[in-house]
Amino acid sequence: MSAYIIRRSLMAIPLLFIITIISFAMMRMAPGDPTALMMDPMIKQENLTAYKESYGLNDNVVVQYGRWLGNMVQGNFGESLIRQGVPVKDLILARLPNTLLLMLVSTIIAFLISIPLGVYSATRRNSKTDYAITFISFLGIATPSFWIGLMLIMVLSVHLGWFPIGGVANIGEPFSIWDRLHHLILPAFVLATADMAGLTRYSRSSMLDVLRQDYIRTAKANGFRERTVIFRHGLRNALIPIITIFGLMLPSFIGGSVIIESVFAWPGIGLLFMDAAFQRDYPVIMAVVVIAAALVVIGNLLADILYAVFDPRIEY
Amino acid sequence: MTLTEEPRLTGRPALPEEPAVAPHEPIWKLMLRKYMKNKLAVIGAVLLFLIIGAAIFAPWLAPKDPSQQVLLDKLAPPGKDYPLGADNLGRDTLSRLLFGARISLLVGFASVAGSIFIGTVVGAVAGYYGGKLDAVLMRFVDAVISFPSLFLLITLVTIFEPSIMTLIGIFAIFGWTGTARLVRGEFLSLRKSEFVLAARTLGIRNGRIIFSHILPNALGPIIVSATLGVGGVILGEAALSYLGLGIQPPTPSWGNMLQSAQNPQIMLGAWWYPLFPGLMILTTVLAFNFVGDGLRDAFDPKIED
Amino acid sequence: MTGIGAIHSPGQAEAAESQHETLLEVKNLKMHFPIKTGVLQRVTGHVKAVDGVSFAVKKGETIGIVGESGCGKSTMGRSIIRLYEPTGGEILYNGKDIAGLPEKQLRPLIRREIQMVFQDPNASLNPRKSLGSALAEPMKAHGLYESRQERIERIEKLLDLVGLHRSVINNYPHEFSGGQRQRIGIARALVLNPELVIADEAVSALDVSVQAQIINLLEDLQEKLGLTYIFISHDLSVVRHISDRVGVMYLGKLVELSDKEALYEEPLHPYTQALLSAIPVIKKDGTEERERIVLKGDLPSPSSPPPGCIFHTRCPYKMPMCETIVPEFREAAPGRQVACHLYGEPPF
Amino acid sequence: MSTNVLEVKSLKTYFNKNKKTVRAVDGVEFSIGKGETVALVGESGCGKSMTSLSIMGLVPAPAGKIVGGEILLNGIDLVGLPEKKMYEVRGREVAMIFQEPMTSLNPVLTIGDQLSGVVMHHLKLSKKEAMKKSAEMLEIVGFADPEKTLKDYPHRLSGGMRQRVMIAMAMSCNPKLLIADEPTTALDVTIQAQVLELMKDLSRKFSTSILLITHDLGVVSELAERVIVMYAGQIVEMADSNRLFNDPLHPYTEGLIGSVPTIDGDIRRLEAIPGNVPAPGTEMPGCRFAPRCSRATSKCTESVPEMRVLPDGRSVRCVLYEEEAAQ
Amino acid sequence: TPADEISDAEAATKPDGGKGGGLVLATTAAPTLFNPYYSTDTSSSTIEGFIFSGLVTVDHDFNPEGDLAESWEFSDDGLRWTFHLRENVKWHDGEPFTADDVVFSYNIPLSEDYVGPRGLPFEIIEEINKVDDYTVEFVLSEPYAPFITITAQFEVLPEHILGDVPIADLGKHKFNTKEPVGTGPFKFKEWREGEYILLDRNDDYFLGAPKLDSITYKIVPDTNTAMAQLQVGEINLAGISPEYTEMAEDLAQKGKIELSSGPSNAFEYIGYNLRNELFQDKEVRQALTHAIDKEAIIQAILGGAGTVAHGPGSPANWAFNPDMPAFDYDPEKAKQMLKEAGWEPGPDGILQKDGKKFEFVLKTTSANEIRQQIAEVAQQQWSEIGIKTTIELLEWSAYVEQTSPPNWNFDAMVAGWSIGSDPDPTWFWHSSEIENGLNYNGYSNPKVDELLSQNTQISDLEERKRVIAEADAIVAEDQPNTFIYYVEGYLAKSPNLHGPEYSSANTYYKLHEWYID
Ligand SMILES: Nc1ncnc2c1ncn2[C@@H]1O[C@H](COP(=O)(O)OP(=O)(O)OP(=O)(O)O)[C@@H](O)[C@H]1O
Ligand SMILES: Nc1ncnc2c1ncn2[C@@H]1O[C@H](COP(=O)(O)OP(=O)(O)OP(=O)(O)O)[C@@H](O)[C@H]1O
Ligand SMILES: [Mg+2]
Ligand SMILES: [Mg+2]
Ligand code: NI
Repeated sequence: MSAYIIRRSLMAIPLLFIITIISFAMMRMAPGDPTALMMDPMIKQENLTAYKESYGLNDNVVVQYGRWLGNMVQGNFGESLIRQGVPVKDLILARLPNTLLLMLVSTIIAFLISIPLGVYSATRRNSKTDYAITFISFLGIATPSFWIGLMLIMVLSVHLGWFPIGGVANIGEPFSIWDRLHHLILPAFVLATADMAGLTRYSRSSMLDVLRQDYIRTAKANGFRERTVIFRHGLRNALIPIITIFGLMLPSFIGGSVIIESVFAWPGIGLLFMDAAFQRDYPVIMAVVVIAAALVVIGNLLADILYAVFDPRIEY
Repeated sequence: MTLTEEPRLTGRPALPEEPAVAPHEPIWKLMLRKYMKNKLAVIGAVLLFLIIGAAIFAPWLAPKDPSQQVLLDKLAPPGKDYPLGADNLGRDTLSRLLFGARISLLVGFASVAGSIFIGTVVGAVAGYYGGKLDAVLMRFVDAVISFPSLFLLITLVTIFEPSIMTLIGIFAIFGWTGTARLVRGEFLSLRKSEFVLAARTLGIRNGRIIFSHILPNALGPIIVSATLGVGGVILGEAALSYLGLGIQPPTPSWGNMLQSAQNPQIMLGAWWYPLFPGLMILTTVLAFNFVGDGLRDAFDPKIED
Repeated sequence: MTGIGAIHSPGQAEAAESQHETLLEVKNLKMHFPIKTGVLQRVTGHVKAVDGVSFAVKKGETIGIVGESGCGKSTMGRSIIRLYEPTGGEILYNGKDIAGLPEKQLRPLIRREIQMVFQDPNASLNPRKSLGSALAEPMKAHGLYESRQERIERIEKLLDLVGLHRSVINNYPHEFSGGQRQRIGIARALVLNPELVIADEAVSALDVSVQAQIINLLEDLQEKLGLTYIFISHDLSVVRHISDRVGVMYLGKLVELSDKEALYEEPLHPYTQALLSAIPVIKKDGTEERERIVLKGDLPSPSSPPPGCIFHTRCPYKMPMCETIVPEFREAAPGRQVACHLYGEPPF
Repeated sequence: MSTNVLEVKSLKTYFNKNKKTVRAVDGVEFSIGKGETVALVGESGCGKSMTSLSIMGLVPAPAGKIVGGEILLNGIDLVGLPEKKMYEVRGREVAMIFQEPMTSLNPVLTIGDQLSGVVMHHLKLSKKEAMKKSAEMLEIVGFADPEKTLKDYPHRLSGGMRQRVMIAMAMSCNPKLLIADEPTTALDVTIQAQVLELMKDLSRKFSTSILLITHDLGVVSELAERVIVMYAGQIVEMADSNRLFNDPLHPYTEGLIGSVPTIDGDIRRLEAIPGNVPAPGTEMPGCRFAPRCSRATSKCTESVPEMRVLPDGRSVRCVLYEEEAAQ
Repeated sequence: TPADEISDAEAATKPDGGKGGGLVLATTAAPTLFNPYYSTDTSSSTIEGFIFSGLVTVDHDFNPEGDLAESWEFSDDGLRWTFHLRENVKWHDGEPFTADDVVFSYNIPLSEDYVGPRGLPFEIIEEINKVDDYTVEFVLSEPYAPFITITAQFEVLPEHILGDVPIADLGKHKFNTKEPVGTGPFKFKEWREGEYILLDRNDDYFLGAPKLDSITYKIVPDTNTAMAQLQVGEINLAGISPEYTEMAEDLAQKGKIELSSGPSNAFEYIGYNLRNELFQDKEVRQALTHAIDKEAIIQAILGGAGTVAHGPGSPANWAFNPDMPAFDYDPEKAKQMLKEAGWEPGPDGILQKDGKKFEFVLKTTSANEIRQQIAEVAQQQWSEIGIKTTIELLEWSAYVEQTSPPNWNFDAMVAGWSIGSDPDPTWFWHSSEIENGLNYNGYSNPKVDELLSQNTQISDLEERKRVIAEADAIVAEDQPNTFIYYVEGYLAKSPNLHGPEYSSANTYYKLHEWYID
């Protein structure tokens, strides 16, 4: 098992390498550079050159890449071009916990809601409830998540005032779990919706698949009640492929956080990324992209390990 | 040689001739039959048919010029003059929706066509030849897949101006990986299937095996994923539009129509303005999903009728 | 034939000799599949699916290969028809070694001469190809029967031959029953007029009544077309019925090869004995009671076959030498080869 | 054989598919005595499994449904028994083992979990006692180290071992009837021999009645005392094993036996039955075998022949024997 | 910079009123750092204004008013400025504020090692002398009227903290982001990355302790969120951008907010690239202007929040010239003028001259919805007189790069300028600003050059105003831009917040007197 984990981690290295090259290359294709933003009428031309020089923007591209990669390997993502003097690492460290929290909670929501729904749907196949669940999942797939988010804000926050409009916590108040939850619940739920729909469909078909298996028939023939059959004999088997799906879902999940963070003013790396992208803050963009990809890789690693834990047939 | 007690007649037909069990029915009819059984899929197909038709015939169907502004009719509610209301520049929403359908569907279809093409070629090569080539290609696919695609889309769209062509290109370039994996999987398993082995023992060349034996059998999943992909791209364009990075106005797309209605002032005061593009996106994506589901059934050899 | 082949013209020589000569000779054939494990996916071992098999097939005969699941029967068949690249050994077809030839050179040679009938009548036909196009395709690939009319005639003849109605030429596989599909599989194997047909579990998936039809069909075809069969099956009764000679495989090796009657009357190798005794038979009046040898344990893994005699872990007659010394596969009686230390001293 | 453990009376199990009715089991009637082993043979799709699943009350709903007949287990009709009561019957009174040992065990639960689960469920034992009982059962079915096997997952066991676990599971609550649906079809001959020996032993030891489903006539001959031959959802012949093989009555039985090559005896051309089993849902008047029967007469297609009992106790459904039976 | 919204407010002067409470503001663009010599963005400047003080500040009408300087005087030749500093001022860390701090601060941009954006306004300074602890003297190289409103407004940094830091490293010093220390009414407390900046009351503020307890400067992703938060009271003060005026008025009617408004110091326009042959003819440019219905744009796009513009400047500014030549909406006249200039409709309806079609690309940025809409309207209205335009929307920094030197890669663009606290129009219209400056149009008129060169040398306001007005009128006649409108600015506040009033000069004027009840 540990050999497997090591192998998977090693496999991630060339992966991340390719990722860094792609992201760096993309940045360099960009027209316009960050100094364009500082078009202050009162800037002196020589100051501009010096400014570029101080950030190494005048160097050869390969040199810039090498320098960046070398630093990054040591945990140094460079300094923000916009936020002078602030290490990118600090920016990311300040934001990452928020994103991770959001993703964790919404993953939990997604799984907690969609798996039971899918399982229920599968066991009541072709019933009215099944059709209803199926239709709602399709709706969930087809509705842009930002739209759901905006609507919820309009109705629940602005009109009814039940939830705050954005942010992670009330400013200036002492830390309280309830306050954090209060802020978290809408964005986490909306981020969960898109994948929830797919996940429900997937757990349904996964459960249906399991219910067709011979060992389910065995369990039934042994006189176990339907509930026991489904939960004790079926569920764990049905969960195994769902774990893999989690790994596959992860990129879109992290990608989706950009939108959700924008909608809910959630100060995570998605929002950081959006700002950086608009401002061409290369070091930040590249760091976020690499970290997001690393998150995906780690998520997949976790999924694989979980898979191995859940499925005794897999031996490494 | 077999020893037999009874002398055996030679030259007679081995057994009485048997008629075919089922009367001859082309595959597509069988698939159609399976498809028609999925009611949602039929509804989806009808919807899609209507939407695509509306897009094609937009110039004839649209009551007004979609870019004709009557600033005084800004945000006019649905009524006689404007069946679905007017937007914030006094343009006819219905006409813009019809022309927007062209753009949204064009972006959807074109980028999916591109990504399916790339994905199929890469997946087919990797799956059929296997070995080192497969390993290298799949590592690359892994890398591209590990990028949260929205991050890439945003980065690229901020780099290149978000014209229709660049959007199509970007969606195509980052949408192919799923197809590649899918096709590779299909090829890997089909490559070992007995009918492919049989073709090999008969001396059929690789190219022909790929195109005439494996590909047609892998077509089902490819078409299904393409169908779902179009819906995905339409949603993706809407998401980019939300961030101001989708198809750029004044060219109407459903995404940017929705985006221009984001203003809370409009959302509260002129509900019809965001409603219709939103509905179009929803309906179209829904229809694509239904159709995809039906096609999945139709192509699935396991589901017998 | 090499020496003589130099003297007279090859064409005549081949025709004259093939009447009585060996069509195929397999020498020490090995097919090992690598097992990759560990951090770097290094090859840490091999599944020795076929591990040194030798036998010869004479033109016109049927050689049956039996053995339990996983013993390497299919792998051997597929290696002979060069779906795999064998790890070692020679496959002499009409005297020419085809074991290492690249696909290009195989095409004109064995791709026409050796054909295969597969086990699963559902999986062995392309579901997207009609019967007609499935049968026409190999003709086109080899440039035979060039006009469409010729091809149709050929297909109709084949359909007659395997007992299918001519009207089904445009039907798709899903429109046939299992037995009919297997007939199509056989027809396809015959399109190119092969010499040798390898049937891998060709009747295992069929119902008994249909199985009998197919066995009869195969026998008729052999008689009519002068075919040579390698008939692979785990069903000893079927093999007995159809074969002239029978080889018994265990863990990638042939343990016994013998004329059918001799083998079934008086099996030599302890494994063959156990195998035969294990077969449940229909008892009728007069059927003699047989003693059943029930083997202990399961088949060892082909990735780590036991040292010495591969069968020693389950053998009721195990001797100390069996654990270390590999018994040779040698002639124990006229026309009978066996790999067992019990038959060390010929003549037995 | 004083009492019948099982009596099946004109059982009808139909499937509804696309408004077409498939008569999977169509008026099947037989009984099994205490300690008796009865074999059910026939070609694929003839309704063997559906007969057994009907007894278990596990006909795949909602497509399939028992539409008529009675299944009396020790005199109690299982048809229409509330589901709650059926939970007590399955695994306890009637146990079942299946064809595919590879897939019939739950891959994510240990052997111990699965075995003890059944024991705990029916015998209301504590977990510890259940484990002990499970180990005993494993020992009975021939495991050398039952304690270790209890902790194993199914994938570590070979096919034969798994089938033995299945048997242990089925026998653990000492059922009155064991239904074995093709228990050895997926196994190699040498392993099959082991399993058959085991089943023989166990049925003797526990005097359990066995309904053996198979299409391998050799296995039938080894194990069964009585044989029931099914064709297209109906029983066509029922007789003592010995007599059936020596002197088959129904042309189908005859064809079946003639189709099987034998391991010893003469090598002759196989007497194959021409044609195919009718497609499910095919409706036809008269004898269902008539289209493939070499001895069919016009009478055969007029009406469905009745099941007749011959004076010697054999039963057959064929016009050829109507007179004989009438005597 | 475009769309800079610095404004001025009438102070709420009720010393007896309530006190306490927290002011909550929102921005869509996070600040970068708090050091006026290095930051360029509005958010940073705003917060710098809370933390630091300059020598002078401006009141709601752009009149300079003493801040750290109690008074000042200048020599007759306009070259020597003397500032008398307040004596009771303390830095947030308790250290006293002295002339050394001023000398240190104003020398930063003059240093050889200075790497930052603020060099230019300091170039005219020849030397800075400390006369005594509370008197500083500036010597300029030439008379420069904007010195007092631009240069002297720059905030002063503490020499006792930063004096030893090499100037080259100052831009990245942690003072700027982690521990800024100033003399302003509020003290830096906390910066939560991506969330907010929190400032605490400075009880030792030299004009008296502020009544507000704190200022929270929230960072929100977009204006929609800000508006929603304003609506529910999560923020209590916000400038309203034109798209939202209708909504704001609605909210004001419901009593959720209070709204004040006034002309803002900015104008919006369509600028022509005079390097392009199409636009070299003055009559053509005038015709283009005639074709645009400015009033309709103001009504439809801005909901009326603007005034039709005919030339540069802003009514908010003291130097504004209300009497500039006007080219009113008149498509017929436009057609006529174009015909006279040789442009005739071609077979496809598009104007042609010498086989060349009148078609061009109109660029603007996707970052500004109003400008997008203006572009769409202009496209439509020009098409009615036979001119074909293609709209190209660019992402902000690409837009800036393409339109600015040395690329000037545009035919026409929709843009806006805000003018700054000094009305000097040199930046926009002087031909010396073509090469590297803001004169993107490439506009050049010798008479204008002459007038503009004069204006900064005139110390007398009335005289200066006359010169600027004359220049503006010439520019208006030349129409290098189609000037569209002067922006009307709005400020929304919670009803319980007292003090703020809309001002284009200084929104936070007399901030220490604001309070919440
Ligand atoms: N492509 C392959 N890669 C790795 N191992 C393989 C491959 N094909 C077969 N094997 C292994 O080789 C051994 C022999 O397999 P083979 O299929 O030849 O057996 P068989 O005698 O045909 O069995 P069966 O009766 O089940 O068909 C098995 O252990 C199998 O797992
Ligand atoms: N889920 C189902 N839906 C519809 N028809 C079914 C279903 N399951 C079985 N049948 C029908 O019931 C008939 C009897 O099936 P059954 O499984 O009992 O056959 P069997 O004799 O056990 O065959 P085999 O030897 O292949 O196991 C078949 O003809 C089949 O078409
Ligand atoms: Mg095999
Ligand atoms: Mg069955
Ligand atoms: Ni020769």
